[in-house]
Amino acid sequence: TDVNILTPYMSSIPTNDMVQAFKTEGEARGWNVTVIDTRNDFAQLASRMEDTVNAKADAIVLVSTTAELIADQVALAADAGIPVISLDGAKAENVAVNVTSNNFDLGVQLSEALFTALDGKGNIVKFFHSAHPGVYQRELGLDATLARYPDINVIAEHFVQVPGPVDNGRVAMENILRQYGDQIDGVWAAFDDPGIGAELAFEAEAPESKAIIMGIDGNEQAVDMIESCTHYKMSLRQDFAGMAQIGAQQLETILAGGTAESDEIYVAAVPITVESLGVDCK
Amino acid sequence: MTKPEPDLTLRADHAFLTLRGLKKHFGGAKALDGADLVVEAGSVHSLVGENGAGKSTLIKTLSGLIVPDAGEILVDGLPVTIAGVQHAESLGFRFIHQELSLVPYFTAVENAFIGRPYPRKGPFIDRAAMRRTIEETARSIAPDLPLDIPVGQMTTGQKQLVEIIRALIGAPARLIVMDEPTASLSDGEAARLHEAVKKMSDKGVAVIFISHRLDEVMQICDSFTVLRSGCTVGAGRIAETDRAGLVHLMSGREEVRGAAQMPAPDSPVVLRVRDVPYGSRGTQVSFDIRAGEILGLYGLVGAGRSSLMKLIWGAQPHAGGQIELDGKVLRAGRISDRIAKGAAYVPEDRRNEGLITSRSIADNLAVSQLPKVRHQAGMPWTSRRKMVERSEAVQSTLSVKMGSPWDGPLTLSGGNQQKLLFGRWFGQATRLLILDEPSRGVDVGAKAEIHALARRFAAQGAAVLMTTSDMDELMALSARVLVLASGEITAELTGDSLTPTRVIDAAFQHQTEKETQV
Amino acid sequence: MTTFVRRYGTLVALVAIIAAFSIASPQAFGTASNLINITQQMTLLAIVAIGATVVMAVGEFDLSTASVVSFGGIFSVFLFKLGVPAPLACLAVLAAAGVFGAVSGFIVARFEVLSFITTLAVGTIIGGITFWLSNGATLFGDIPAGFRDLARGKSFGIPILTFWLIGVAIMAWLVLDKIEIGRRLYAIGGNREAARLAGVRIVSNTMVAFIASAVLAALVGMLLTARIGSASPTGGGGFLLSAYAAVFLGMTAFREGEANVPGTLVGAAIIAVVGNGLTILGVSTFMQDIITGLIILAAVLVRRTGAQGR
Amino acid sequence: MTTFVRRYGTLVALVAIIAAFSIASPQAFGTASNLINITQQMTLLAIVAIGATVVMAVGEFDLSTASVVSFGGIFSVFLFKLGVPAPLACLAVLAAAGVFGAVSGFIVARFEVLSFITTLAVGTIIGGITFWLSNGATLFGDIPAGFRDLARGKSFGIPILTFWLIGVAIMAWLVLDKIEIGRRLYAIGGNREAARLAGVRIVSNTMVAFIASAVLAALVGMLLTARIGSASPTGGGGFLLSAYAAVFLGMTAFREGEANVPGTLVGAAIIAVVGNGLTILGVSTFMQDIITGLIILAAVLVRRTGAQGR
Ligand SMILES: Nc1ncnc2c1ncn2[C@@H]1O[C@H](COP(=O)(O)OP(=O)(O)OP(=O)(O)O)[C@@H](O)[C@H]1O
Ligand SMILES: Nc1ncnc2c1ncn2[C@@H]1O[C@H](COP(=O)(O)OP(=O)(O)OP(=O)(O)O)[C@@H](O)[C@H]1O
Ligand SMILES: O[C@@H]1[C@@H](O)[C@@H](O)CO[C@H]1O
Ligand SMILES: [Mg+2]
Ligand SMILES: [Mg+2]
Repeated sequence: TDVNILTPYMSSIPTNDMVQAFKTEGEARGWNVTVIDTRNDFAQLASRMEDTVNAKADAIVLVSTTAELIADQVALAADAGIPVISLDGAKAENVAVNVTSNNFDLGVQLSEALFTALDGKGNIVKFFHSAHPGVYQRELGLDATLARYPDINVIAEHFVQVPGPVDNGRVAMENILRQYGDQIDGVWAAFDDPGIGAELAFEAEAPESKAIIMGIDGNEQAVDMIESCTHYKMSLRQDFAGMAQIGAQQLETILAGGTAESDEIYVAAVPITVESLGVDCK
Repeated sequence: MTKPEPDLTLRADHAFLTLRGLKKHFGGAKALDGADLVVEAGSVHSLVGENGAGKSTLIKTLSGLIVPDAGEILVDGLPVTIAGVQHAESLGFRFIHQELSLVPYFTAVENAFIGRPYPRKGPFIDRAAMRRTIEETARSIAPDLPLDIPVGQMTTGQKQLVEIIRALIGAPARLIVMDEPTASLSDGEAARLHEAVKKMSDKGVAVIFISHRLDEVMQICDSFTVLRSGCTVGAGRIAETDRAGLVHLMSGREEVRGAAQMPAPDSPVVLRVRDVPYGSRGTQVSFDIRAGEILGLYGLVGAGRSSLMKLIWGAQPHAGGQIELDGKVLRAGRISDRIAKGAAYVPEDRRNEGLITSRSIADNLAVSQLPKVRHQAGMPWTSRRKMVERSEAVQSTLSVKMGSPWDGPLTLSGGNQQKLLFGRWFGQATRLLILDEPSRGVDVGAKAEIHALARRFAAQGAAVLMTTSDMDELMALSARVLVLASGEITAELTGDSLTPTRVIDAAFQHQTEKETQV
Repeated sequence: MTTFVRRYGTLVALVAIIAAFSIASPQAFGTASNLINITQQMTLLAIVAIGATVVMAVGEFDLSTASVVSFGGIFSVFLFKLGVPAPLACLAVLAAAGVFGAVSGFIVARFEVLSFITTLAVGTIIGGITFWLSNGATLFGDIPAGFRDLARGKSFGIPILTFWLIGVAIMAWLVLDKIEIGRRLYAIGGNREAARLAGVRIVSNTMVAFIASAVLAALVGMLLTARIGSASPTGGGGFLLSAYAAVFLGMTAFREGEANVPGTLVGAAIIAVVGNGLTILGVSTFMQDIITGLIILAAVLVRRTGAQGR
Repeated sequence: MTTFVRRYGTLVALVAIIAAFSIASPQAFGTASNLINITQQMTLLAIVAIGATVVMAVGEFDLSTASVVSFGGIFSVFLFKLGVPAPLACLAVLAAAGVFGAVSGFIVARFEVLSFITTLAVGTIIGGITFWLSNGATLFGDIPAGFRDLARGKSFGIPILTFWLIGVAIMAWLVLDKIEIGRRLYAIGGNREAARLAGVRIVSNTMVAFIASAVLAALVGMLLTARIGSASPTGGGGFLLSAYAAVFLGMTAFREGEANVPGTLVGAAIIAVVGNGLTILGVSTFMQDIITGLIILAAVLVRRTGAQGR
């Protein structure tokens, strides 16, 4: 059984984790899993999707992308009778099932945690990347939550450059620190990379600052920072292994002639904090 | 050395350098087809021949740039295979190649040391020592040459001087090969080069001197070799031949020389230049050229002749005054306007300002006259057939030695490249012809053709404005001459007052003034 | 024979690559339908590359290409969301791109600023405008079906996109090789000073080249949006280097050292065929990269073998 | 005065930009500590750009730079994870990069293949190798503290990274401007044919330039990893265009048309200062792009105003 994984974001840590986890799951089931990464290029993603259909793969797994962005090519697969599922994507026509954490909810969860830690008031810096549809949903989650916290202020925001998000976040944070220094109470990072950069900036430029950083992904380096009692206080870990596992199970059912449980399955995210890691930072 | 020896090849055993039976072909074209050359130590040996005869190819075999297909090279009687440029250098050979090859961003000093061992202070280049080394040579060859500006900002003549200086400095040479070193020098600079050549040969250095200026060949060379179609057709001592003899050996024909003519007194003014500010001091120039007249511009290297011609051509906008062609005002800085009104221009630096070397010969000939090679008038489609016809017309009128019109211009010899620049204006009703060093590097035969051509244009009622560094050419074509010095017109000579001496005096006038002031 | 390989080496390489993949995968790669599909897959890249070819004919680079592709997609969807009818929106997009190209061309030719830095700066500005129009987000929805049909579906069994490629390629080839302006552009690219002294107008002709490049890039932005049904503010990012790769591959293909339309098509085809073939063979991403790089090197070197050493 | 502006225009532009930001934000921008910090922020970009300067001195491009930066980071962490001691690992990384550079330089000079396509192909291959080493993932952990100290902390109040910049810049400046090899490289870049006629060895000298560029890019990859504590297989992607922007800005800065180290530093400084200043002023991303583009245009045009029109 030939299963092709297609993604435009292989170099991002969560995507990569998920791809590797799915590969393991698939190989355990005796599938021949091939991974194709198109490096942020959606035109190529469309082409590679067509090639996969032409090569008569038995199933297609889209990772970290919304199938709507290449709806025609997904339809092509459907016409050829090739099942398509997506991980970390969105519900879409011709996609049998999308297994994901709810990105909007992730955004809300992150915002709530940060604002609560700040006692509902203070100045935050926002790192975002709206070009990525999933990450953009988190931003919308932030906006929705902000509406409920009138005393939280976004005093600075930065659109994170990809590739190179860590260093880009670091340089931006250094510069924002110059302007706002002690006024900064929190950092909201739509994904961990710029949050890590922000922590590096605090370490170098304002180690005494009381600001706290929170992000999403459960990126290893971020977890390490939380564990080391830095400004980094929380990261929401998406359960990528879980998503991969559920995705593989669903696909197995479909390949056996069955149907998916539902067209969208949410996998809950787990907050990683000082407490959950069991370290004492006092 | 009491009895003159007519055939030097017989004395090859005395020679420092002997080339025997060299052959080299490029595709179907035979550039060398059994060429022989014998050069004695300390002699100045002239290599002459028509354009495309194979002179440059021959010397490239000496520099290791070209590997001959057959034949042998003997140095001090021993056969050598010249493996490359550095090998040639280590044999004590120095070269001034025909086409200027300098790095435009480098100064004269920096250019002179490319490929040479640099003087050093510790690990670092010693720029002061570099400058000292070249200053000496520069003083004797070209005292006015600016040594510290990028050569890209120099005139063609100045660049030529840099090439010469470059070949003369450094470790003592055994052989200096000069491929048309004086092509863009005026008589003053050329005379200084001649002295330098003399000094070298006195020191025992052999010189191979390639030139189409036969007068200077007669004047400074000891012996000669004539190439025709890649083959040596004669050699001997200069003292035993004369100009006509050389010309005959080169081409099998006699030389035709015409005389300059004044236009009819009632012929109308074609080009009128009025109060155009010009030169570093912004002095204004005004002059007229009448139909049928060939006005000569003369000056030393860097006097500003080319700049003035470019100004008239519209290559730079002029800040004031007026230029009229046939009574119509020319738009400042608009070349296409001039072409539309029947003006034509031949630049002096064919490699950098003339030829588009990446395009074919046919394209080079069509570029200024694209509407003339349309399939059909009014439609912008270009006809390849018409481009070929145009090339063939130019080829036969100017006797250009070339292969296919779709070859690149660099497959032609230097002189034939020069003819292409003329061909560009074929088929145009020319009213004004601007010629900057029109016969730079062309052989006597072709020079006569070019002169005939210029006269033909004039006879048809065009005005011709010409710059030349070659006094013979000036006298042959122009009955009226403007002399420029440091960007100013210092004399207008015509009739009886137009003699080579007066011209040169006027060209130097400014310099002597400057010197007396100091 | 060697002369033939030297002269048409890159074309020979393309044929060899197609043959090799066809043998390796006769059912999936070597079918008519797959080969036709490749022509559709290469269309967007090839059109961008043709624009780059025109700019390279005048001896310049246009690095704003990627930004203009993104801009083309975003601006069209932006206009659709405002309710502008599709034909009008398309014209507006092309016109705006033309203005960007004209600005770059003017600065390059009139002030003799290096095109590399000029178009990088102009591209940065266009990128900013694109982000501003889209708020940084990927836009979808509100794209009229008629617009989407510009890039999907087939006619007589041939994908619509392939027709675009054929049309643009023929146009560009006629312009560069058959009509006067092409000769002027190549003259400028060959020796700008000589062309100027021969009466070729540098400023206006250079502007034409940059306008062509920008308009084609914007067209690709719209076709991309029509093809995938959405527009991302960074959607054009992948085109820049591959487009120039196609042009440079093509420069070694036919006419030595001159960017030319047939050569660019061969270059784009090599890139597209290799991507398609390796995916069909199921080669992993990193191996695809390594093999692609090696194939490109081989394609340009095959031209060189036998060329005289120095 | 006009001559001064024309001659040092780009430098004047840098000073003007710094002055303007200092007035707009005296407390945050115009402080000694911020200005010192900018030198650290520009270090990585500037070192890559210096490598690009060396390659441009021979008149070529090196588009593999971004891949080599990524490779440098990934390969070093890969070696750390294998337990290779840091100094040895660093040497291995630089040596591997040197080999890549030598291959590019050899192909470019010996077979006269355009550097653009050669380095694009070699860069693609390096990208594949990098993905293979990292499995496509960002590598974290096992990075020795001593290695990390190469790029963090300060000494005498000056960031360590700044010392790297100073060291590399002085070295490169000496090599290009003060010793013989520099003259040879510039001769090749200025007129390759003339250099060849004069007996300059084209192949070996060109290889030296590409090796220098690759080694510096790999060094930046390692410094980046040391600075952020992890390595991503695409981490170098952002450097390519900005590095060349710095070089081209610098080419208009001092010596007309020649890539040169002091000019490149001015170019990199302009890019860094504008980024720093605009972020401090809280200008939104898209406006930052637009303003950055305009400032770069202004910086190159200031050189040109008054230059003779054509
Ligand atoms: N690279 C080349 N490719 C093809 N043909 C060439 C090449 N170089 C020279 N030739 C041909 O070889 C012949 C000899 O050329 P060469 O340059 O040696 O002549 P020349 O005697 O130096 O002429 P001139 O006085 O015009 O400089 C010419 O017919 C020329 O067209
Ligand atoms: N591109 C340039 N940039 C700066 N200065 C120049 C440039 N070209 C020429 N000059 C200077 O302008 C003056 C006049 O140059 P021009 O070319 O008109 O002289 P010329 O009389 O034609 O000399 P030549 O016989 O050497 O060709 C010279 O002093 C020269 O140094
Ligand atoms: O979901 C992840 C995000 O968290 C971010 O890391 C970018 O890639 C996406 O796939
Ligand atoms: Mg010659
Ligand atoms: Mg002159």
